[in-house]
Amino acid sequence: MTRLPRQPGEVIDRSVPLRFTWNGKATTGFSGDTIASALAASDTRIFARSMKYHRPRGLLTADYWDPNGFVQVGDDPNVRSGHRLLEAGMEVSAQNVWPSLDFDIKAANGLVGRFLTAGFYYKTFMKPAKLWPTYEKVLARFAPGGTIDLDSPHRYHDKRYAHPDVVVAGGGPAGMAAAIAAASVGASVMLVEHNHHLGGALLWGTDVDRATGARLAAECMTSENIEVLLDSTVTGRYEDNWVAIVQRSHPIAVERLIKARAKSLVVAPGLIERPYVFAGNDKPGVMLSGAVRRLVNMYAVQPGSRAVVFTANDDGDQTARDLERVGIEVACTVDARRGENIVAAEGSTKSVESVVLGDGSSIDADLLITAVGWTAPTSLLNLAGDRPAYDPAAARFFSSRLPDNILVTGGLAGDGSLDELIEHGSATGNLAARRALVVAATLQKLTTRAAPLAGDPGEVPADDRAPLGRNPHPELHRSSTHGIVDYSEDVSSKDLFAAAKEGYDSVELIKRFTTATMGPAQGKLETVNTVAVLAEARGETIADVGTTVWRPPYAPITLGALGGRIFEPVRVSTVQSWHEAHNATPILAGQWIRPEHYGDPVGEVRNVRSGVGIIDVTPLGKLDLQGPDVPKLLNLLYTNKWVQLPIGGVRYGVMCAEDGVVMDDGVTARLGEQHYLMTTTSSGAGGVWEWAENWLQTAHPDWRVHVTPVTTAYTSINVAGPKSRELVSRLTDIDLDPQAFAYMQVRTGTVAGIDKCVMWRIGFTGELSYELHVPSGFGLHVWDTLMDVGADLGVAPFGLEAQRVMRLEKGHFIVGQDTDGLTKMPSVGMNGLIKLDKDDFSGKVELGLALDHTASLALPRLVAIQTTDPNIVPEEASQIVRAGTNEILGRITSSRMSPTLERSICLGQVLPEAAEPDTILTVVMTTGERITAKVMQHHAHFDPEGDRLRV
Amino acid sequence: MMLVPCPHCGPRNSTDLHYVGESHPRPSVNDVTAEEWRTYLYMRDNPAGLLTETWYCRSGCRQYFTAVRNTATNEFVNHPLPGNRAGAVDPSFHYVSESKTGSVQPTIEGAPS
Amino acid sequence: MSEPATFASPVVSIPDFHSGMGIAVPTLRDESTTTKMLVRADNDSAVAASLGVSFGSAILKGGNVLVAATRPTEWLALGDPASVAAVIDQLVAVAEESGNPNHMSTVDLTHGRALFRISGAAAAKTLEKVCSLDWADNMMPDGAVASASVAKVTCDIIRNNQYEQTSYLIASDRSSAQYLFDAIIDAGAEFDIAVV
Amino acid sequence: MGSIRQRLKAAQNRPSKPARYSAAGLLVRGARSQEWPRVWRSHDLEKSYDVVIVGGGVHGLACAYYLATNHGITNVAVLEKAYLGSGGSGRNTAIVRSNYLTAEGVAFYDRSLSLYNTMSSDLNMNVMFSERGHLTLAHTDAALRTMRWRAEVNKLQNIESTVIDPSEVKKLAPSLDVSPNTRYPILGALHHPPGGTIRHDAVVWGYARGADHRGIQMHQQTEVLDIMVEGGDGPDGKGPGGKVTGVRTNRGDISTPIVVNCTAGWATLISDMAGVKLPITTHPLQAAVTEPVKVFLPTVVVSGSLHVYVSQTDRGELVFGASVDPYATYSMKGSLEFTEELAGHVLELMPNIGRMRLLRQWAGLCDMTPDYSPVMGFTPVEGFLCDVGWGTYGFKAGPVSGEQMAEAVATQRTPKLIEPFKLERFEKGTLVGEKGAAAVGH
Repeated sequence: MTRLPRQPGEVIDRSVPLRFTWNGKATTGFSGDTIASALAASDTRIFARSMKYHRPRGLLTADYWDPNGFVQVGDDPNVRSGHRLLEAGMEVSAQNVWPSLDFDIKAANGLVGRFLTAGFYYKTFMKPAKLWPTYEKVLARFAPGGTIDLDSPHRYHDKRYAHPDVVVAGGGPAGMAAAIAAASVGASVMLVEHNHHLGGALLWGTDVDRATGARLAAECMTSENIEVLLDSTVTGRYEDNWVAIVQRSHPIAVERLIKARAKSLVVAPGLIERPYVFAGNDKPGVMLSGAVRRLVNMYAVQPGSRAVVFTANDDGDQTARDLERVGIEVACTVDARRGENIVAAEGSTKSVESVVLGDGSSIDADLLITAVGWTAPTSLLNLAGDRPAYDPAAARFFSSRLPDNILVTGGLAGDGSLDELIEHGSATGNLAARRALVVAATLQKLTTRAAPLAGDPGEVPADDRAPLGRNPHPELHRSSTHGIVDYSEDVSSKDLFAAAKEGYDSVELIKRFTTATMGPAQGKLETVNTVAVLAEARGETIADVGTTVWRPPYAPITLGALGGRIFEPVRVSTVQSWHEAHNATPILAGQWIRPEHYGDPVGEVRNVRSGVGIIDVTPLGKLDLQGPDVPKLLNLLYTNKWVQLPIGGVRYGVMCAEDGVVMDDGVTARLGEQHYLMTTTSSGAGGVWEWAENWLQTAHPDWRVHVTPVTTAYTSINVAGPKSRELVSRLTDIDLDPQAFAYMQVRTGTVAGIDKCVMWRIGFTGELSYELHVPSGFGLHVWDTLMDVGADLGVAPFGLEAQRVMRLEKGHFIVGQDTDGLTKMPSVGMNGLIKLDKDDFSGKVELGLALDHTASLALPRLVAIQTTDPNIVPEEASQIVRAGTNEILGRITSSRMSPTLERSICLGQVLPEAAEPDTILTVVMTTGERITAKVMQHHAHFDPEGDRLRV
Repeated sequence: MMLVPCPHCGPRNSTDLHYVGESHPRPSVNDVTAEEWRTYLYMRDNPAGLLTETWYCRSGCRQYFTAVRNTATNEFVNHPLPGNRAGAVDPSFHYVSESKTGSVQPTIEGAPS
Repeated sequence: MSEPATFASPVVSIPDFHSGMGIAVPTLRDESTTTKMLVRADNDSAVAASLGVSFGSAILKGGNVLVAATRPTEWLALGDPASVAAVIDQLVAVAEESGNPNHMSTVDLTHGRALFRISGAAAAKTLEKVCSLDWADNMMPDGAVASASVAKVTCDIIRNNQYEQTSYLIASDRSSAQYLFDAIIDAGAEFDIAVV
Repeated sequence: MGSIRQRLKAAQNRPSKPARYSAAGLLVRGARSQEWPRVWRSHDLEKSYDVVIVGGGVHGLACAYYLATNHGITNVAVLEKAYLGSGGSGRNTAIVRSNYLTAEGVAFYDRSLSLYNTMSSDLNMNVMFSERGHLTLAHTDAALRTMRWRAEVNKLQNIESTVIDPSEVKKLAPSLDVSPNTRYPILGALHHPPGGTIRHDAVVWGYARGADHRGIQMHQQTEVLDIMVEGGDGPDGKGPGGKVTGVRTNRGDISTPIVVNCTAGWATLISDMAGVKLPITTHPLQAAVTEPVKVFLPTVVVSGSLHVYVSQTDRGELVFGASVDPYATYSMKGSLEFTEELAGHVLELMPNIGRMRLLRQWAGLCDMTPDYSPVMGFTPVEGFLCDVGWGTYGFKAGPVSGEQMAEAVATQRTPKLIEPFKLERFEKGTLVGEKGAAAVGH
């Protein structure tokens, strides 16, 4: 093919040549060319090889949907060459060819094609079974598609939300008219056009077509109410008109996803021309009329030198006129409306050389053009629950039922002159806008924060449009010969017949069995012919067979665009900058970034046990509780009793879900007459808040309790160790005398000059400790001050790891680590905290049943465990088995080497039979080695009486 | 994305909310049998039709409310009420979801319609 | 002893970037030092009546305290410490006078929340990249209050125009502030957002 | 009971002569242009069957197949309201594995995996079982602990399952970003070499073909409208204490003493017809597939924290799944947010594949239970059996469920392997501990 003289409708800029490479060879095109048009203009005839038989393939539709037009561009696989605009320096190569496009070894498959019927692989490669993996590797070699470059950088993608009144999908004449009409009644409109120019089929039409298109396009581009999105596609229409739009050309991002809540959606994608099934229909040189008209009129490319035109409609006729206009010989026009037909394209595998007609005659030609009708791309309508119905008179599907917020115009709605299409588009846009304005008013009325609506939203306007007509069109799907139905999947009509005869005779089964319509075009070209061939095989009509369901997206969308800028919030405490400056090793705990340790967790433990350490425990969940009914709420949430907690007191509690499973634990302090501060686990903070609100809002709306999360209102610092009292006393006005401020008490006062600090004496580490809750804006100041004034005491920070070791030394369980999704409260050894004499609490019924003797016997128990060999630390999750067997009796839930005891210590869950103190357990190490260990008397390995806490 | 009619905020994207599940009255914990309790805990109606359910407006007003939704069409059939009270089906409920205005029933493809 | 204590903002680093500072440029300002007092009371209480604003709206009280009804039964009072304290004192008096002081409580969230202000003609365009709310004037008029996810952080958002210019206040949990600040800047880069 | 068993024993066996699938067969038929016989036949609905199976997916068809092959019971109808395999069987992501957390789960799925292993030759249909290994990534210490827990339980039952470190992960799946500085660093993974993928439709067709050859009738486009029950406590004689007498369909009534409910997401609608309450809610599970590219991901990769699983087919497509949708619904419309979350998370794992394009998304319906374990076997209504509550694990369990349910029907006793999954456990409060591993999905 070569470039024609300047064409009146050409979109290329001949003054801007662009150099690129095709399979490594330097080639040139023009600005405005697609990759395909540039290649075609430089005499490229073979673009790809087919998936299964590796037959040479040339352009078929020369647009986005061309099944033969896939190329690799740099590190971008599966680029639609009929759509992607040429850029200077592009490295374009053919895909799915080995060793080269022109000489392809796998094409040998073509010779044995008769044996490789659809689904052949289900019937073979079964024996010997050992060889299947080898067969599988061979099959995988035939995987179509381009190549992913695993070194390719992650590019910047973007997303935005939008709330337009009307989204118009499709910028052809009807779509443009709809957008203009909607905008003119005050609606905000997004006009989304798949291609690079507004105009649709007008772009390759007559002078009048192009002039009309240009006028409408100019109006759209200049309207204040219309946002025109070119090279963009409405890829999906989800519930309540949640419309996904992918914007492929955007200055700041490779692709941008727009999520639009459209009040009305106008669907006007036009029609997609359908191939014809006959022998040789995939030879290079067989093209659809649209491809030829695009190439000739938009890109001034000569698609061949001598053509046969098989036409059933005006588009085919116009194609013949276009060819004649540019001087390409039309050897023969075969008119389906006169009952004429074509039966085969003959020639080499690389090109059409002649065309066999229905009467048996043969005509030499290197170009065979078919114009046999259209597929209605009803994808967006399907997503709204539509089931398109087939109209045999018009030879295509039409929508049958749609919600009010979707309107169809253009070719999807019917046929008509250009004026009639524009008029229908206009009426559709007007109706869409009027309906949208009702929805907008309804939304405004229902939305509390919105401006008050003057008047009533009104009724949804009825559909008052004059419908488009439907032109009669012959039903042309398959000639008397067999040919390719699905080009991407290499499925022929013969395959479909065979599959139907074998029993895969419903549209979904045949699709699954043959993979027809499963390729990159997702049936845009293939579905109707597949259905037609199946109908033929079943001796039924297309309407009987029905169609397959189109699934989103309408056009493929990159993972990058869908992922967008990835929002992954992270949370840090006020002291984080200090931690970073002091080489803390970070650990991610949910959204929080926390210090795991500062280089020497063992040293950190020893420092706390012997002197004083400070840890940033800000992520600890904190809830401010106020009101006269707080004790009622606490009684309901915790299993123990809360009515008599004095002001200044702190109490520990466990929360269970209604099934009795432990869900959280923590301490709650009473700060004032009606004022409490609750702590939760770090990961449980959000859940406990919602849990409390759920009880208050749904079960006890009469209770007067206000719950406010204050987790990060405070920077929380635990000062722990025998010298902690000395350290804290240097910077607070609170009386720390053990008589005045005992274990499990709370005080408020000033710390390091900061007022309104809350301080309580508790001891997760097992040491004398003060937990300071400091208003966050001063958290770093207090931390710095502690480090400064405690320097002589040897104060040092400690991280999460040291805290974990110390809590394990003390035998404190961690919810979610030492318990699991089925651990009921009696398993953790705190039956004393279950108060069944309370009127009600969450989990009461199940805990009552669990405490029943027989039931509780079956529950596993949490016990402290020490290995016989003190130097062996079994990994967490090591299993505990019955000696000499593989029967599981439990597992190690926590384990560490204790720097304090200088031996291995564990917590574990075991069945009751193995839970008695001094039971010798068999622990299976992850290496498989079996060791012994002993169940301990107390959960606490260290200081079981808690003397160190109470000093 | 489904719009959920929050009784306080107005229509919100379903991802703004947390689905709590079917609403069932909690039995009195002091005179319930194990069987009744576990029926409450575990058994579900799971209808393909009207379902009374609890939502929590997590990114919005942070209120729990009780809605009645048709699980076959995802259509909400009344103004949800705060807390655990369920309202009756309200034919005049004027809402923006499309299922109100179209008669689109979900079906599995290939099934008799 | 270390330095005298000053309130530390949760935003500790401001990215280095160029901004055009054009007229339509959105601006982002960290106002986290603002006093933020949360008021809780029943909707039908004397306190609620005295606040004079219900869920979804904000009003200016006492001249310079912005009171936003952020949730049913919840209000956020923003301003300088003395003015906010004055408003709270007045509410406490109303509650006591009503004979039902139990219906009201307050929590100081000055330290618990970060507060950003994003202003300018392109503020809404920036926000629509990180938040699904409809920012149109009729859906989010001046004085409107909403809670919503902003870049996956739940925030209270108040439309609070300044000098007849579009402006929004965004309050988030303090610990997420740096992340959120960065996410908004990234969203606004397309419009040459400026930090002021 | 006695009468049922006698009838089952008297069941007639009607063998037919199937055409064997083989390479030679392909050659001969290819050379002679000869057609293959129908993979299964269609029939008129008969007045009565010994067993009626509701649901023509993997579970229902496997149950039918094993009733015939293992127990000689062939007077069986499988009723399918759409086409065979139209539900979850044809919508899942075709991953199989046995590295579960509980001893019960491991034993059960191990049996399923071994049936899958020999399925191609057992059914004389290549189901393309690709034993490519299965990686479950751990991004947190807690997840790593759960992986180790699973590995240790698995090892005790001789299941190949080990915890591996990031460098070994990288060797098995070079496209994964195992650097420590990501938002969700890969700290390790549970590696399960026997896991893999399979061609789900072929499993459906293979069982259907096998059942057909043995005289079992599959009825497509046949919807169950009601189940007739006599003598029960509930309205119309339904409910506990009752006894199944028949089934009403859109094609007529059938009398039968035994109905097996294999309807996954529709399970409660069918059990309601018999008056049996189930602890099940229906949630969609979505999946998606990309355009093909040359194969680069040789193994199945799952991330529980990121709610995503991915494998690459031999055709080169990436197949993705995630966790079930958050709210109960029977709508299978699918959502955009699913694909957004999915893509975001996949790109966290494999940041270099942003140029790949999502081609198609779809949804199936899952029957979720409170303990992520199924409800199998007998119910308080005599003759009404359930094989439901599969949630997201149904496909993996298809063969063993069919085998065990067939045994339950034939022997009228609960087989040991499914003892833990009885409906009664909810009344007794003895739930199965698979919930502990539930967060890590597939």
